Amino acid sequence: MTHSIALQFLNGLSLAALLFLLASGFTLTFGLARVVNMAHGAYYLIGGYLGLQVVVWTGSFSLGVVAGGLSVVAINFAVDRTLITRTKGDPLLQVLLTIGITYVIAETALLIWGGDPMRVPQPDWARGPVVLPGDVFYPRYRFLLIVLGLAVAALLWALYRLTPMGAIVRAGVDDREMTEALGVNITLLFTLVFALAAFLAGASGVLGGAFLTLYPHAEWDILILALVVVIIGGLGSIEGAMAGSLFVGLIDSFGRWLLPEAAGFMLFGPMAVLLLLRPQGLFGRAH
Amino acid sequence: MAPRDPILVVDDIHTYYGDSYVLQGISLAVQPEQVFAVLGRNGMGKTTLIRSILSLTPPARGTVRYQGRDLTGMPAYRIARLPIGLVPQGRRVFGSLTVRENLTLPQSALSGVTRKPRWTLERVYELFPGLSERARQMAGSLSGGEQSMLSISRALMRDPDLLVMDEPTEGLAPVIVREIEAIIKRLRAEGLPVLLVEQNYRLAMALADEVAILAGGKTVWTGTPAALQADDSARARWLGV
Amino acid sequence: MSAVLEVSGLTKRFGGLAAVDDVTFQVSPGEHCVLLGPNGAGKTTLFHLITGTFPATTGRIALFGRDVTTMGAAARCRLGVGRTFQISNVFPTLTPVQNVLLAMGGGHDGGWSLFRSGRGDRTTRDRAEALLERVGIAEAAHTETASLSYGARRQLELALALAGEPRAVFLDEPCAGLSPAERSRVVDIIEALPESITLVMVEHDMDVAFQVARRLVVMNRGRLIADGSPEAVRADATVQEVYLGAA
Amino acid sequence: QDDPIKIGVLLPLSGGLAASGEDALHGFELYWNQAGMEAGGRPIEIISADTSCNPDNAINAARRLAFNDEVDFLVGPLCGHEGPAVAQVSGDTGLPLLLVPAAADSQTKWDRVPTVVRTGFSSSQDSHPFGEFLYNDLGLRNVTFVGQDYTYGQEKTLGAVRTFEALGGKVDDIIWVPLSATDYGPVLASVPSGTEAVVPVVVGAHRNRFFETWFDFGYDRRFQLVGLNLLQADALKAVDDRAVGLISVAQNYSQGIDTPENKAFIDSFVEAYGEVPSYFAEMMFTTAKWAHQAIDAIDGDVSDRDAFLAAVREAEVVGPRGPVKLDEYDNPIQNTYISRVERVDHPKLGSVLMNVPVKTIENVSQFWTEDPEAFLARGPYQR
Amino acid sequence: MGRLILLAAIALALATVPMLGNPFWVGLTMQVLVFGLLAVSVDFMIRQVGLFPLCNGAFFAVAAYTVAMLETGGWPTVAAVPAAIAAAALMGMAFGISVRTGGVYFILITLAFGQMALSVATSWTALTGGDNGITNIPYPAVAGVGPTDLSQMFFVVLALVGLMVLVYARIITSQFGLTLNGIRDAETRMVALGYRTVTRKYVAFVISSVFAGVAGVLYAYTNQFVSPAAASLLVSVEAGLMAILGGSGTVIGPFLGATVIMGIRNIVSAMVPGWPILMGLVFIAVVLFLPRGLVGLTGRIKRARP
Ligand SMILES: Nc1ncnc2c1ncn2[C@@H]1O[C@H](COP(=O)(O)OP(=O)(O)OP(=O)(O)O)[C@@H](O)[C@H]1O
Ligand SMILES: Nc1ncnc2c1ncn2[C@@H]1O[C@H](COP(=O)(O)OP(=O)(O)OP(=O)(O)O)[C@@H](O)[C@H]1O
Ligand SMILES: [Mg+2]
Ligand SMILES: [Mg+2]
Repeated sequence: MTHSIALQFLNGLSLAALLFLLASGFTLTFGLARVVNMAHGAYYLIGGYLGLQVVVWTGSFSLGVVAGGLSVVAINFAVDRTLITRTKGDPLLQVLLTIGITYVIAETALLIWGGDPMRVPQPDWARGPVVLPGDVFYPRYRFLLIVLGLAVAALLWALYRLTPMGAIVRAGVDDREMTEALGVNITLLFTLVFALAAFLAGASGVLGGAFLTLYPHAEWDILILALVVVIIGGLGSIEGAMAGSLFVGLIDSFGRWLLPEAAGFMLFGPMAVLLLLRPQGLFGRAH
Repeated sequence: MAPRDPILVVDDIHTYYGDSYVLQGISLAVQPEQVFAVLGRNGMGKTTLIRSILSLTPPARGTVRYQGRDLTGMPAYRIARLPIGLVPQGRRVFGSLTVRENLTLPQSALSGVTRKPRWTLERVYELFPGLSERARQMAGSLSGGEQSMLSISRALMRDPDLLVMDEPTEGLAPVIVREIEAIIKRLRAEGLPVLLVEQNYRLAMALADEVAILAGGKTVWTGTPAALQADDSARARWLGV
Repeated sequence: MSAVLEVSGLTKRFGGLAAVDDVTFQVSPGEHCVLLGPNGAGKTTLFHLITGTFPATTGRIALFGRDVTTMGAAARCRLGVGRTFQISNVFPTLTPVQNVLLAMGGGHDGGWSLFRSGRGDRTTRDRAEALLERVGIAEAAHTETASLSYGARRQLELALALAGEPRAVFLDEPCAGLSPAERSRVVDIIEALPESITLVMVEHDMDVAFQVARRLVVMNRGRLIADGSPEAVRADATVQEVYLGAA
Repeated sequence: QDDPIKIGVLLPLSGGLAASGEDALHGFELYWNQAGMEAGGRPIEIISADTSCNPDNAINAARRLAFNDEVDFLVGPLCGHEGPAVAQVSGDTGLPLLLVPAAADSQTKWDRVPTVVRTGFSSSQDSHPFGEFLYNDLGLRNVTFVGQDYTYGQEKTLGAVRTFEALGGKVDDIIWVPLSATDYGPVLASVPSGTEAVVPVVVGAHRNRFFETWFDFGYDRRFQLVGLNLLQADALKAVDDRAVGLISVAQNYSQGIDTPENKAFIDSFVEAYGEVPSYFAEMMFTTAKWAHQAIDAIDGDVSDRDAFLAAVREAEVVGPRGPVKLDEYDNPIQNTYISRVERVDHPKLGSVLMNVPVKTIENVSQFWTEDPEAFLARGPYQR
Repeated sequence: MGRLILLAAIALALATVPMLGNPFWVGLTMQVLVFGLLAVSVDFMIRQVGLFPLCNGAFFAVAAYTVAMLETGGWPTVAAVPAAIAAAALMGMAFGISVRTGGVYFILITLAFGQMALSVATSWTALTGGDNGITNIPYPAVAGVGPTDLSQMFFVVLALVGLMVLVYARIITSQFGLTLNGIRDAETRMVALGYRTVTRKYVAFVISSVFAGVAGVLYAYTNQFVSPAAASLLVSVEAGLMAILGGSGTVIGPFLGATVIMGIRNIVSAMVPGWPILMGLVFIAVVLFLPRGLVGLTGRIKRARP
């Protein structure tokens, strides 16, 4: 019993770590620039595939993660400059546009990599189970993912809360024009933030592809989870993304274990209840 | 005092919001160490003038020169770094930042400060003690007047060489208005030029070295406060006082 | 006749701060009362409590003789309360006429018809336009409100407070941001209000305040510190010190 | 007559199942190319339409083939839930439909349409012998099933559960996994510890996810893994030698069938498309051959739809999967192959993983050994 | 008035479709009408209330399933249709609590409700036929009278959708519609003006569910089968996209959008491999060149003329 609980807890954490990497980028772009980027799921997918390609060519997993991230940074830069700016902040247009981008990216990926599920090969140093006290077997890879998730969370939190950059970025959300009128090159700053978010999305595609596999439609599956994370935690809040991914990760793993029959309700039921009690999410601010 | 080059020159600017033609040829010049007041009834284009100068709504035609430099086509953040401080209409404090964060923001590295600022937190708190009591409160929950004080302080923290104020005393209690009056006088004495839009006629008269009146997007009257005081018909016609 | 507004022991705390602190006072029918006080004294908060924007921490509020302490904002409005917001709160994508039409229907939670036209009938529309004329933005009556200047939006704000024909109006700095010409128009409107309408107003422009007020109430740090005729209050030493400043 | 016979093929050519759809289409085209694009003395024209695995699209696509392209008969669709939609168009228009690979049990049992003939398989058809295989051949007594929670998964799983239990086996648990599940960690952690073997019935990308999670967590050291629907040819592409020796799937086809028909099929497919065909390709290949025989039997006069359908019903075909003929309910009687993964050397592809039959059960009916009436009276497999 | 004439002209033009004598076109046009109506139900929330619901597919599906189950279970149309619309409305009343939230939160909570409905449709096999759905739904018939073939069915659908469009046009310009616009713009002000805003949003939500329900009823009768695909997230998302693509806030827009999306799905898909790319490009192009949707095209043409 305790054995299973420990295992499910770790499972929840590892899914949470992946979701956090993806959702923190989404929350940054929405929270900061008020851009609803539905293409985030497609970024995950294409980052994963490109990273996979690099891993296959070079044999280096780390290189693949970086390449997956950077390629999405490039894609996002082009998309943002040529397309998203043209929506002038209208969320309806952003939704239409970024879903359009998702279609294009996902279908292109399908043409290039085909529809068979693919897995990013895990590096040798992360393969196989580690044995924990109490004879619990747990995959080393997922262990490392949890550690990475924690590290990135700490880093982002510090960046957001402790450095002036965080304050400026939040100011930019409140009133972009005024921030600029105080001498901040907000366009550049947002470009950097977008790049960071895009990098996280692309890199998490590679990281996720190594245990959840990459396949057509993964972009929607993962996007929905990321959205749930962000909404539960509260949009635009890094703390929220952390709490939200823990919530989703743990609910998913314990729910599947304890109440597999109700899987359809497991994730969305608690989310609906939570939102009705606290419409702005756990860490969101009521306006 | 020997005539010097004006610090800010606005030369025949025309500004549109989409299709609506708001500024229809405005010219003015602000001299160094001068308080230049812009008056006019509601909707005459005062705020638009300020937005045009700071490139927030760039004029379609005409030029703005600051210290001899043409500001045409310069992005707003570069103009702010000249440095020019802005107190916008409606205060526009950053509601989800604390008071303190609002104040330190203009001096953070990303805002492009290049010299040691003359204004510090201490100096600003000294000016508005009410703010120092609320340093860790979210600016969005400040009272209207407190927000005004914060907005003025934030502009000062930008350490400006020119201060642009759009109705800074709106919603301030008379005591504070008097304080602001004193502050602007002091700043002017320290050599800081101020471009001031103000609905408080008494205050504008007390502070201004020169006055321009806008109506229908045009400059309809310019001169000294004394001349305006004497021109009853202009006052009645353009300002309703 | 009983008081229009009765506030007793009213307190609102934000964390450690008592923004409104044990306030008790009454306003009689037809009274024109101006609320003064330094910035941050708690005036707007008091208005929010009276109109029901948020609940009081402790204390009791009665409007028109009814205890409304736990009643929501909409319900209080339907009792006959009109208000303006210190920071303009109008409908940006609608025209001023539509703004006013909405304000006219709100007093009885009207406008439920799915089939009657939202443009209103001739007479309602005329009344709406007349009101806009009265506050001075008739020429912009049919443009989108978002493109109005700051001052024009303040004037619309006033129109919204009056449109529902309230029995009591609460105006939070209606003249802020207005030019002197528009200010005197607002004063005229207020003076022309029917005797039966009770008015409570926050205003920092002393000229306006003294012109309108038949009674002055002064707050400081959440508490009432003076209450009386304009002359008496103006002479009060504390008021001079904390609010007016030594002239 | 030399105007062509038009065959309308309904498959998902975009979206998540595009790869399977394409593979199926390849199998179909391969046959006709080998047959010289001709049957019953008339040229063959193949008109394919994309269903994106969505019944609404499928119904429109079927109507378009029927009315705009005026095809002579329909072949497809792939996804189980598109089957009823397309069958309905067939019933409405009288256009014959060779139902393949869509596998929903009900279409050859409770919801038959007179113009629809199945040339693929029914979901639970191969599960019945598999359940007995678990008990008799592997000697298992306590197993846990992991079933995909939708119609195909339920039918496939519960078919095996029934025959396994009938012999006295005990099912410790059936873990139903919704199609939306992303992570198999939690699923596998709930396998009861006393169980001997785990039998997965998972589809699509779930197959590889299941496989990876199984080994990542070291379950291979704790339980036996017996795949009922786990590693078909397409899923083998993304796994490594850990799979070697696993029972991977029970189905009406296995790449390693040792017959001349199958060898020739595999070789020509690899030749044409550079990869091993999946069961989708085989099913379409045999369907094409089947149609060919029927068209020949009626001398190419497919405009007589009743005659065409009768010819299809009478045909006995030998495909790569072995001999096939229809039962009275229009469902194929054919072999079931229980496969194991092996590494084999292929002359063209080099060393590859392939499914090889470990046990062949011949002439399996969709009702297994039961009386059809009794089977039908029991109703569909539902959880 | 001019608009009425335009609508009548469109209806008249559509009435000629069955004369083409090709059931494919008739069937496709019916689907455009049905999904256009669903898009209208979504656009009502998007434009008038300022909330983007992702659960209208669930209302659509619950109505369609109700019709399917009752009609195949031998109930008469006069009972099945009201029951189906009532089912959609009831579900709307239940999901309606989501109007307590706003913005992106609303999108997500309605997504959650929609996904829950979908999981019922796929796993409760005994009731819904699971993944395979329910087939062989007969055409509607009132007292034995009803359409007997596709083109008669077409006219029934055309008439009903036309009626719903007229009702819709009336609602959005009604007093109630104006108060919804007020809530969209400044809810706190509406409250301060005395309106019960949450109740109004709730009512709007239920109206939207009824429109979606009517669309679902028509869907069941025209397609003659229902499967969980009707409840999928994609249905809700695409309904919204149809509205935005065609021109949100207009009556015709959702139908234009439905025409384009259904056209790409069912006609272009046969000609272009990888057609979803094309669909994506159309979305992108609309944002870039016609931010007000396809109806913005007429404005452009007018302006281009001197
Ligand atoms: N965003 C906008 N779009 C369109 N028109 C605008 C916009 N902002 C302002 N206007 C119009 O431009 C004109 C000038 O507005 P502006 O805000 O500059 O006036 P102002 O003199 O500052 O008035 P106030 O004293 O009320 O602040 C007004 O007629 C106003 O309606
Ligand atoms: N949500 C809140 N959280 C914390 N403090 C608050 C909050 N709202 C208001 N306050 C504080 O309560 C005090 C009273 O605010 P209020 O807005 O009522 O002042 P006011 O009298 O209207 O001032 P002004 O004349 O400047 O508008 C202020 O000091 C303000 O900072
Ligand atoms: Mg202004
Ligand atoms: Mg106030």
